[in-house]
Amino acid sequence: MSLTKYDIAKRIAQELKDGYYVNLGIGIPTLVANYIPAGMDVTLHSENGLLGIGPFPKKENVDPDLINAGKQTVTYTEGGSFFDSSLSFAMIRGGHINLTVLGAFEVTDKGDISSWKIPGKMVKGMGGAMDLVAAAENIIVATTHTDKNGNPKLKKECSLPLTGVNCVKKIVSDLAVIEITEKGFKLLERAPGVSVDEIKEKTDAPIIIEGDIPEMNL
Amino acid sequence: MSLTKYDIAKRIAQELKDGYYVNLGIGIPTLVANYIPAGMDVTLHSENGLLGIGPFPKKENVDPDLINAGKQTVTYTEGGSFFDSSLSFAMIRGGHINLTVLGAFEVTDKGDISSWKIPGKMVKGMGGAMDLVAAAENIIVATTHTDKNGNPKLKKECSLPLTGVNCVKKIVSDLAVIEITEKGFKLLERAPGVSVDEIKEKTDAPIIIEGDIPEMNL
Amino acid sequence: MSKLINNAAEAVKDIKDGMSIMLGGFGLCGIPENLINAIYDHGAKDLICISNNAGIDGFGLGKLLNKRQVKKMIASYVGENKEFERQMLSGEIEVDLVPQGTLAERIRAGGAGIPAFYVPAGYGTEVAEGKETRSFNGKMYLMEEGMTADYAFVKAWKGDTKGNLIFKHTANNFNQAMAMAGKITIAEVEELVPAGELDPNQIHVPGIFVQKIFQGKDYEKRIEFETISE
Amino acid sequence: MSKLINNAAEAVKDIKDGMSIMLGGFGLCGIPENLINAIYDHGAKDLICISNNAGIDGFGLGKLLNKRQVKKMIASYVGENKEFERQMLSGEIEVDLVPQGTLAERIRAGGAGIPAFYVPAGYGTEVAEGKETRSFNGKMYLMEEGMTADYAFVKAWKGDTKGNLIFKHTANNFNQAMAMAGKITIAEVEELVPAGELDPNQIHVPGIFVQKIFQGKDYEKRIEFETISE
Repeated sequence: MSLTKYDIAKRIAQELKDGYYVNLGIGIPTLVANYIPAGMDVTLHSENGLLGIGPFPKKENVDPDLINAGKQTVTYTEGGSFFDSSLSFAMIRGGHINLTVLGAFEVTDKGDISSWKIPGKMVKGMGGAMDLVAAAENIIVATTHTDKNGNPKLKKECSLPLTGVNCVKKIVSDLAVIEITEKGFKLLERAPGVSVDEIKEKTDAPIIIEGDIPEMNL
Repeated sequence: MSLTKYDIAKRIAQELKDGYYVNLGIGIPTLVANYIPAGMDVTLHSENGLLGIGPFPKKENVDPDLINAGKQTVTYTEGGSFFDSSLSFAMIRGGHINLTVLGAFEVTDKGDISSWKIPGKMVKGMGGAMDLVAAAENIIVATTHTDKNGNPKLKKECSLPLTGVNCVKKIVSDLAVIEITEKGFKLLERAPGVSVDEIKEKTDAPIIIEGDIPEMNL
Repeated sequence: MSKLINNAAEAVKDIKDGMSIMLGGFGLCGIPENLINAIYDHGAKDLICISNNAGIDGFGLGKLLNKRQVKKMIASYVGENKEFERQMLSGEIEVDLVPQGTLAERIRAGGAGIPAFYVPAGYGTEVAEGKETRSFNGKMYLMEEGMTADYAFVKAWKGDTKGNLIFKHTANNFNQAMAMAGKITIAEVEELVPAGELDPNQIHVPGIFVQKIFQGKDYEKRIEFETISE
Repeated sequence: MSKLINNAAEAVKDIKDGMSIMLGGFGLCGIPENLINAIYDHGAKDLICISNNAGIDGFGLGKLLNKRQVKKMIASYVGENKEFERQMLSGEIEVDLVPQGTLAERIRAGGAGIPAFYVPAGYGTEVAEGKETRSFNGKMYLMEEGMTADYAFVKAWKGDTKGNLIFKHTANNFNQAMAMAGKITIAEVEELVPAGELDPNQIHVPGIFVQKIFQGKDYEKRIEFETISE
């Protein structure tokens, strides 16, 4: 059975390590914050200038001067800090962020990603996505395995304009955990009850399968 | 009669304008601070990270965490600010400093300056001098007209390693105020009692003399 | 020489049609509300606006867009504005989309006298078209140029009469770098104090970067997405 | 994961001969005294030290020079040290002199993931030898490269257990940029407080840049030139 978006987030949270600084994109990635293991020290980075994103505020504590990169009102954690945009992206570009999680339209088996522009539709802009994918050491894409029409999102080549090349390291979809290796996609885990064949069928590129593929442990 | 170093500083202070941000080098340039006209708002910049250099502290207020670029203990003025070295040189390189005053070994009629290295002698380094001369919009050299041996310091070509090229705009020496124009040195003012001929004789490059050259008004 | 001016109208009076203006803010957070309203009233046209976002319909930069005062927009994300969308799709407005970190760095570089620098962002994408690419230590980069503007409009939390600025929380965002990059930088502040009242160790923007400052008023501080927890 | 360590000895224990170390400070102001003493005791040799200055005889970096621990020095001004002078003139130590603003920017760039950038400083001088030069808007510039180091040793006034740092007065200088550029950045602070005690708007170095932090002790804070007024 394919994962819910909450389960995708939960699985991604297993990639976190103590002491990590993490940037979570809009959508499913944001949900990862809800599954940080208790007692683990993970600091969330918001590219508009905040380290230490806290939960949404209570109604009486809403502060228009305190938002995240999705322009939502937030709070900050103890030991958090605020800074300007150029320093915020110095953290990203300089490789100081340990993990970046973001969504995608398409991902290739070379780690290319398209996520910002659909020709013919209104172009809103890339925001910080190009900076993040070009610079982060460790990029995980959180996505459904296929789009609304059932077309594979994991492919040989992106059909949409690129956000970055050779950058994605891992994909956690509703069907599988897939690593991007020098030889292409490699299946690491299956969603509970989802077969290897289903994953292969719904992926538009070869997948390396080595031995038994375990189910995710959620 | 040639000027004292105090008079050189006094003459340079006449170049200040209300609202200026000024970087004063070590030596005679530092003395300019003593002649800022009363009521004029001039802010002194120290490249180690201070805007608003105040006078030397009283003995009981000496603070090892508060020094100028010459490593002397100083104070700061009301409305002063502290910042890191990269921002300090952003002020310089970005053209935000209105006037830079520094000393020199030699200056050419093209505005080249040598001030940091004498072959065969211990090389201490350029410090911030190369950044200052390369970036400041308005650079005045404060110097004696000749060196200890009576050799001209204003020349066609520098014999010593350069600090920067085409950068000096004006020279205030103990004998003269000289502008550096596209056509070379141009005499603007004489020290009281110093003749045009003496200035010409002690300068190792042609000097443009137009009309009567007034004495400095100190 | 006093940097103090009375209000936003005085701040913008010399702005001419066709000039470039940087405007601080991220979304509607930390935008120079008074200055935007003043340039709206002033009516200057054919402006080149540099701002991370383009406001919303009828507020922030959206006001200038509605009045057709903007010829070109340089931004990283412009999606929250129907009128902007219309002008963009019809080709009435020119839009230059820049990756957010590259935009911030280009502005800082402009203020810091750095004419160009290399970044990885955008390599292999359409952002790289027409740009110089180059390898350093086995990784590919684009050359990007520093950026300055005729004016920078910034909004700070506190400021003093010397032009020193302090920001609050995420309302800093692009304001700090833009303050460095305006040929003329005008700051509006929520609280204006005499020089000497701000801690000199805590200044985000030293006054050298600010040419004019005034006490702002009537801040709306609209919120785009009010998200709350129980 | 705690960044807190007990002392300087623990901080430097993994340093190997031949590693590169950035050391904050300007003259003797804001230097990481505890860490310098610890690396002296530790004894690592053939170090590449990056610091604006080289200390004085027997204090600051001068201690490491006296013990011949430094193979190469990258600095902007090194003049206050007889033993350094001797080693430099005899060729025992390699010295790379970099204009001060270029040094600061190279360090910031290294920390910010910018591999190279252009500056005007040094154009037409021996600093430009072997470097790419290039014209932008009619002015000539040099290409300079970003710089990182195996370790950065920085000294702050206040710090918290998350690694956030605040500097005092001109003791900031190179510490802030170096904190960004160390593969491992170690901070010693005069006052260490629990996370949450420092104002989040007033942090000079956010904790993300700092891997280890400890409470320093016995600060001498020597003054090179005590100048006083009556």
